Amino acid sequence: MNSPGLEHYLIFAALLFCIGLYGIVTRRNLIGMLMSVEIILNAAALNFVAFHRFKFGGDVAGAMFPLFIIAIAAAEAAVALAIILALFRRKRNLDVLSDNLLKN
Amino acid sequence: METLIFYTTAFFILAAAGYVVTTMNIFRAAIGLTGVLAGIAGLYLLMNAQFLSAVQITVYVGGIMVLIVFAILLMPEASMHLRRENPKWFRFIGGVSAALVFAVLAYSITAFIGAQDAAGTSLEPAAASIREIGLALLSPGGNGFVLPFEFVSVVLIAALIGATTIAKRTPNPETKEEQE
Amino acid sequence: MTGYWFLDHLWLVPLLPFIGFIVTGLFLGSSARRTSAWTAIAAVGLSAVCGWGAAFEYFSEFNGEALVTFEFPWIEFSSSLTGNAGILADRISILLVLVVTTISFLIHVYSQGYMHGDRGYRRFFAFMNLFTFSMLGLVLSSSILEIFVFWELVGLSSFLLIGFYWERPAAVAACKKAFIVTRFADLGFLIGLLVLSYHAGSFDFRELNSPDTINHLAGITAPFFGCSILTLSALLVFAGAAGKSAMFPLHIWLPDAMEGPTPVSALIHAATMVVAGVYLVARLFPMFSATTAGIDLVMWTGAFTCLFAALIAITQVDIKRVLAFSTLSQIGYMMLALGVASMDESLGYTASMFHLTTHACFKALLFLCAGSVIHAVHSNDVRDMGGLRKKMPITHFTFLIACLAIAGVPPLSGFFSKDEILAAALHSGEYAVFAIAATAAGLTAFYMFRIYLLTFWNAPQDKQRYDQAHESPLSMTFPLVVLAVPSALLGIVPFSDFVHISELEHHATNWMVVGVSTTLGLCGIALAFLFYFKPNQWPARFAFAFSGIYKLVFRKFYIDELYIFITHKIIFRSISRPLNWFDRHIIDGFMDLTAQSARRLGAWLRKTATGGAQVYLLWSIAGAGVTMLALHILGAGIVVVALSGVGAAAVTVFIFQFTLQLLNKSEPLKRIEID
Amino acid sequence: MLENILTIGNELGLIILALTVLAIGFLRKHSAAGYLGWSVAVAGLALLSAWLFISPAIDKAAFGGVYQTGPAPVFFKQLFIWAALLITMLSYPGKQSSNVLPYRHISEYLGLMLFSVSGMCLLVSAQELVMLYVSLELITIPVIMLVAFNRNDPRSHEAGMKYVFFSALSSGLLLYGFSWVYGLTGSTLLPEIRDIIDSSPIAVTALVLIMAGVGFKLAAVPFHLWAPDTYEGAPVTITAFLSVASKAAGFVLFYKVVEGFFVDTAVTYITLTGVLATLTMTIGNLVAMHQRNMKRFLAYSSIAQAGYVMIGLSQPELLGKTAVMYYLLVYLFSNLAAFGIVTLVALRSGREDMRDYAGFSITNPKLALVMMLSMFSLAGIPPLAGFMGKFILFAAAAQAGLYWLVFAGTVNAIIALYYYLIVVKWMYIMKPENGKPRIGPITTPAPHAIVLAVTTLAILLVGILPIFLEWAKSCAAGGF
Repeated sequence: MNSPGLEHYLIFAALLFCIGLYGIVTRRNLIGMLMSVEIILNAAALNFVAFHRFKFGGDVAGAMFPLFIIAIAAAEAAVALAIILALFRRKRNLDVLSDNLLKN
Repeated sequence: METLIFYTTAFFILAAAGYVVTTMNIFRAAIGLTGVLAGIAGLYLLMNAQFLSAVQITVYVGGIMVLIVFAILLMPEASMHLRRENPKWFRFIGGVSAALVFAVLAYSITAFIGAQDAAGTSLEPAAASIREIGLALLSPGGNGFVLPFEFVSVVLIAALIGATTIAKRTPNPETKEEQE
Repeated sequence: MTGYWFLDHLWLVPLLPFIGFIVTGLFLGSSARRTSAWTAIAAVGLSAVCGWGAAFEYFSEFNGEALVTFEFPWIEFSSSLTGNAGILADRISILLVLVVTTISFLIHVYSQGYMHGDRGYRRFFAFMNLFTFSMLGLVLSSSILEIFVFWELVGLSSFLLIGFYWERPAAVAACKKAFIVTRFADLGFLIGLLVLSYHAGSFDFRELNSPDTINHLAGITAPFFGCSILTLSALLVFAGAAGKSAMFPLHIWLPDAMEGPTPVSALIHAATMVVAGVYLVARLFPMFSATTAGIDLVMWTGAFTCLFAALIAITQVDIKRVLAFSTLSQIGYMMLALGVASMDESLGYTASMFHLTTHACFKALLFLCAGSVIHAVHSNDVRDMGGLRKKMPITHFTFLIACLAIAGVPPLSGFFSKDEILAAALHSGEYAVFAIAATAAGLTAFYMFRIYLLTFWNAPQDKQRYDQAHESPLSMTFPLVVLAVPSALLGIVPFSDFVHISELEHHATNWMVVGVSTTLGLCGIALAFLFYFKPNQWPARFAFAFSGIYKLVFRKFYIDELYIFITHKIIFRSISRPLNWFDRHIIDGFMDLTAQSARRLGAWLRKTATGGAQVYLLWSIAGAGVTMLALHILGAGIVVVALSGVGAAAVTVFIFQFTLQLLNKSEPLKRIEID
Repeated sequence: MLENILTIGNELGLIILALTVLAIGFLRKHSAAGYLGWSVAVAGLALLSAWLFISPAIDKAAFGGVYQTGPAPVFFKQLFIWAALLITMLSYPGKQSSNVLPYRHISEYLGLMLFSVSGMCLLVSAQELVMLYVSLELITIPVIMLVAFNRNDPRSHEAGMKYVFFSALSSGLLLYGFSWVYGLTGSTLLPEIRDIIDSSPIAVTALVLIMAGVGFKLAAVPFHLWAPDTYEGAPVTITAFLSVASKAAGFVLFYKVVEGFFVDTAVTYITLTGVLATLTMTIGNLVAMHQRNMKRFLAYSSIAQAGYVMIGLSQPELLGKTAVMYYLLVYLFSNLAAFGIVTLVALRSGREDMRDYAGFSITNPKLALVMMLSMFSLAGIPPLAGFMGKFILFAAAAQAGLYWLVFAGTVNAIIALYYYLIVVKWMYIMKPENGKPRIGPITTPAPHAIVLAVTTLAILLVGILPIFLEWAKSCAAGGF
């Protein structure tokens, strides 16, 4: 076993990204979908760090990007949860597919 | 040793992520997600990004996860158990799409790494120190991030105001809807 | 600057009706009926005065030169390609200015009486002024881009005027049909314009018609079809011209357009707008004549429409529809004449413009007379008329003059212009075209006298209508009398001295042509007298003997049915419905190709996915994934073929679905009866 | 440092304005607070617009080059501020309380919108990936909440839910694409990336990922599905904001990260944008035909309109850029005129269905005329502004030799004409049931009247006066 290099991290992040994609389309629970989004964002952040660590050590941007991703993920989560809460008050459930008023 | 840690953590994260997207209990999914986030913090440590790792733990696990768990607890009757799942065919198509994306990504990554090796680019293992990050964050120059840093605060204010406005309980939503 | 007042101020000619439109349309209240009518009439009248002044100056001083008397840069695409807007004065634009302003003025006067008591009186005059403005802008345009703008604007005002009686569903269907069919044709024009101006590096007509540009364009091979850029753009531009001039197979809108008020039919759908296509071909004539395919297409389209429409006209019982088909046929003549001309042998060009002018006079006159009759008997159907000559002497007399003119009886105007066309066809050596044109001339005489006799002679068919019929007021009969003068006498004007594109050799009068056309015309008239002068059994017997052909002709060769068959039976069943289904279900839900039957699939889809956010997300992710995969594995070329194939199929399917909707909404076919 | 701050004065001004409006909101107890906040927003936006006009539009960098202003950015900033100004005026807090617009929280509503506009202005000037990402979220997050803002309408929350998940997914895809761009080039500065990036397989993958992210913003097929639902559920003024300002921001983003990065992979780039444009306009048009809810109808119409604009994207020369910018200007006015009418009607009568417009021309002849003009402009009838916009787009495509794209565009323009005429038909031709129009005479408040007058004038004049095209062209020449 050689020590983990760039390609290991990249493939791992790609896997994580795809699990997130799978989650967002299969979870019917709104909070579950939100969690899948977080997984996708983490995969992207991991990519940045890996590139920074293994390829562009001199450039600080790779280490910086994840910070911003985390900050904005917090804002996004707060907003999403507020909407989910408001929606829950009306429907009394968190099923994404139930009681759709907007269609066709 | 590093290799072993990497594979263990990676396996753990993938398992936890898989659990997050498949379990029928939303609370357990939240715990799984905590595991994923913590595991990624571990990977950051492994890549010498200590500051990021700390931020990941404090903000993500300590902040966002708590928010999510609060939300779950606020809506208990509907969220603990997911009675309904998407039908099999739907999950199947979702899986196929995700697998498709992964296949393309894997192919591209292989090509990318291959090209790197062929070009003989040496991979310089290095990482920015906390000091470098801190300086860059507040530097107004070409390599600085002070502008986005300040604007993130605007995003947070906007999110705060909006979220409170929306999530605020209306005096009596039911009667209001009936009046319409 | 030419130093001549009217030519320098030629921009006044379109501007005055525009001011009239603004004043009547926006500033006058709907109660100001009289004021609005007189404002509109005054605007067009002044414009006519300016037009005549300019014509006098032009033909006496500048015969032949193309003058741009007013110009400003409008759109700058690049430093080398700038679209100017300007006023172009040359032989044909001045000619058309005369025709448009004069006839428009007379029709405005006529409408003042005809539309009396109509609810939308002011609106009518506002739209008529708008149309006159657009049409004058069209003929005076100095660049192809400018002409396109006015081209669409006349389409828009025609749309508004056909749908003037918007309470009537038939009028609404007709105006939409007209608008959309011509827009379809304009698609060709627009693409042609883009191709042409991009390669020629100019929008200006003087540039486009210069021999250098034409040679340059002829030398470039188009990226597809293997023809030259010149041919390609000529064909595309002709598509637009054919749409506006209602050439086969884009003619379907014109007969329906008769739903508009009769003065509108006279002005727009007989005298002016429908000849815009002819005008456009004439405007770009040097370009067209340099490409064999283009000029042949013009010729054969014209010849076919000429005969085809004349045949249909024989069977129609609605007086306005007969005139509409007659218009189609006569415009076919003009196209045909342009088609047989060339830069060396340009008799056809002159003949075409000559026929355009005489036709504008006598066809406007025919429509106005028809309007006068309709006004009197409150019906469009010739079977409700008969014997009206005593009741309406002025209308009768002017209608007779117009009929004689269109039938080509010497020495009326139509005789001269039609003979010139026939002579041009014969000279060019296109004997088949000559034969078609001559046949159509005979048919024209027949169907015109058929409605003339049925309307004014024969026995009164409807006692009640006959009794209440009366001659129209002076405001309506005055334009009739005025128009009758040029209809009768215009042939005497030495037209070819004024309008020609290259020097004409003076041929000796071709007595053979004169003989053939006069004989055929007189035969047609005689036949009409035999059938329709008095009530008799001839038509019925004739129709009985040839019932198959008669029916075929009566139903306009089943063209509409053919469209319906193709669109409804084939396209709708097998393509449109699935498309509709696609819209409703797939976009919103998700398709499973493995489902056993459509019914089960439908029920199942309803259960699983309706308006679900996740279905949308899934669709998007799958789309992105497939695109990535395709780009990597197949390469960009195949993706473009595959995806644009899908897109093209969708567009094609839509066009047919759309045609179907048009046809479903247009008026059903009239009763099959024998008059 | 002071100079840096002055350079970003436009964004700062917007943020200060937003905070002021929000602060006025704390005085909610006073009945005039809503009016005050509204007036401050209108005045502030007008001032900012005027300031943009008088400040010279020259290339100017700040913060070491991560922020860049110049003619093209100023053009777009002006566009965003005009859109915000017109939409703020349409959101005038009328006397009666309405359940269509969230007037009880007008300050929050306006404040969030101003935040979003500041994000758009920042986006135009951003020259760095992190800043691009932050400004993108600054645009999106306030809009998400504005979409879900109407607590009285359950559709509003659902629309917000759909929008939040789509934008989250889109920013996820975009970020992942960005990470690859970073991995390929080692830089986050756009000019550097432009120089370095190549056309390796991973670049193609990144192109698709980024294009997917941008496609969400543009509502391009197949990433358009959120748009109709969100547009229908959102408060009607926010629908206008989404379809005009947010979409224009999407085009800016496209120029920055898709055209800017991948234009060298020429075949792939032109293929993808061309095909996407064709699909977008075709599907938008085909589905729009069947819509009877005005907001949903305008949603599909704006999907189709975005498709037309994408024709201009597939021509990476100056004319293509000019065409896009000019069309966005034209589209701003044409679409806002239509939305002005729909807002007014929804506000005063609560009606959104197209069938309710039967007899509209009898009860409100002037409004019907404005609506008809805007429909004709959107359909591209000369000499209205919409025609000139389309013409230049098609001319751009023809110049690049993309005749199939011109053909697709013109065919679609005819399809579009058909369904825009349907609206005209309902207003002018259809007779209302029972002979009584559902929408009674509407009194137009002064701010609405001004918006309608301005947009109508623009529809009539932008196509005819050469100055607007000149302006778009001179700005396009500057680049981003």
